[in-house]
Amino acid sequence: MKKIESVLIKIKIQKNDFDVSKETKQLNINQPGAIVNFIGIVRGLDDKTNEKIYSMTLEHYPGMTETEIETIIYDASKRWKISAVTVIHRIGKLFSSDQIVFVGVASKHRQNAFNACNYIMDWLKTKAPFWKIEESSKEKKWVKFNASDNDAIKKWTEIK
Amino acid sequence: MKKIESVLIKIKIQKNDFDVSKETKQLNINQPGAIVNFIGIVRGLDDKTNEKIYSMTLEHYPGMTETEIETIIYDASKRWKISAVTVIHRIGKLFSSDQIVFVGVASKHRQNAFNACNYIMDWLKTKAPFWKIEESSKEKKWVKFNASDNDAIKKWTEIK
Amino acid sequence: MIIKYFSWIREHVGKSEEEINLPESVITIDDLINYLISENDVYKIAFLKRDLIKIAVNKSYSSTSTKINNKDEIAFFPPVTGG
Amino acid sequence: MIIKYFSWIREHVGKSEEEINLPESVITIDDLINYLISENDVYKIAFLKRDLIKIAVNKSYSSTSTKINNKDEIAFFPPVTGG
Repeated sequence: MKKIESVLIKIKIQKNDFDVSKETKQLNINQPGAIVNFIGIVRGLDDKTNEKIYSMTLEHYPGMTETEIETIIYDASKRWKISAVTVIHRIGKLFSSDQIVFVGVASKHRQNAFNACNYIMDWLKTKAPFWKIEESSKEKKWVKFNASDNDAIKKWTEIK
Repeated sequence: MKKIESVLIKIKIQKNDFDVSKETKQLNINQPGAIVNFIGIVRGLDDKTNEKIYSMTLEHYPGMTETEIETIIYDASKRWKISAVTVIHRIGKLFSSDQIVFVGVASKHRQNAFNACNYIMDWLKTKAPFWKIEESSKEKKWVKFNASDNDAIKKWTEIK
Repeated sequence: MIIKYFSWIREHVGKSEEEINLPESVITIDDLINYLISENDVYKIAFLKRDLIKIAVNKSYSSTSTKINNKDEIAFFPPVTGG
Repeated sequence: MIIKYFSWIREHVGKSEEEINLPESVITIDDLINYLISENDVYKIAFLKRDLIKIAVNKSYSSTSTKINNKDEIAFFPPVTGG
């Protein structure tokens, strides 16, 4: 793990699955008190059309992805006192029910962990350069950006 | 798992540790999209006196604990669309860095999972009948109720 | 009636549970506390910070004015500190 | 100058990366897009929804008015859809 100011940071972009227990244990250093994990799961149905999705494939912009996520974590650490953050994002081909993203935040106090985890996830959704293509029985199509993700980040300019 | 309305619910009060991966996998049913876990960790230092804590022992009110937690989960499910909730709380003797409590919430949308998990944890802290005694090298003492936990629940009467 | 005590209240009373026969004069939780205190000094110490103590009747949060009967399970405990 | 393309922009352009020599007339990202479109029709299609396309210069988000030089790495991509 890398250290930015007083926060231990781990960022991984990988094809392999991750183990939530192992990641939680790694965040459990320096008496955190609270750990909040977000785990994103691949859905088997398109949210709008309700069409069955067979699989999805993710690509990203190596180098930029890591830098963007690091910036997001850094910004979160300026807003809330946190001790460690792990972000793991999978790429390549994934299937319904697969784990796709992990954001784990450790902090002395639970509200800081909740807020920072939520913040990092919201910004990752709008800034980290990943793109998904969904494969159904009929077609392959690039997932459209979800406008609600732009709404989600608005709350961070209102609440402090 | 038990079902209340459309929400799958698991509540366990136990001496044994829990496995965060296993619990996360169990919440990953019916296409959730998002899972948020809170894990409480035993701290080795008293928050106010900074005194080293050797261990802590937890007791609870069997029967009432489960009912209170179920009510909290039910209230959360009325506020946010969630698909599954697991609450595990350990009792007995625990040591610094041990996992003490797990609250996991699955939902189609991440903000619902974040809010419900945060809400359940806040109310568990003020309503679920658990009591901690802390053992340092000098003395045993019952942990005092933390006034900040009463402040924490206020946010749920402001935000909807 | 079964009365349960938890945490430091249990330690003051010296037992985690007891069964008593409710006198007719006891209508509410408040009456019950007064009755216990009149019976034995250990309750006087246990209920010293009376405003602080939480009450459950049949495993549900209740107040000092809650009416009780001989079949109820009453519990007295300090503010909770789990999680 | 290295130019990278991602997602459906990559598919329209037909390659994920190319190296070009920046003509002197190209000062900004906007100029670069106009230059590419003038060179080949595949770019016309790729940059059809021009307002939608995100730009990175040396792996940092930038805008169409950002000034560029021949040593920069430019990337064009649609709004992100990870997580």
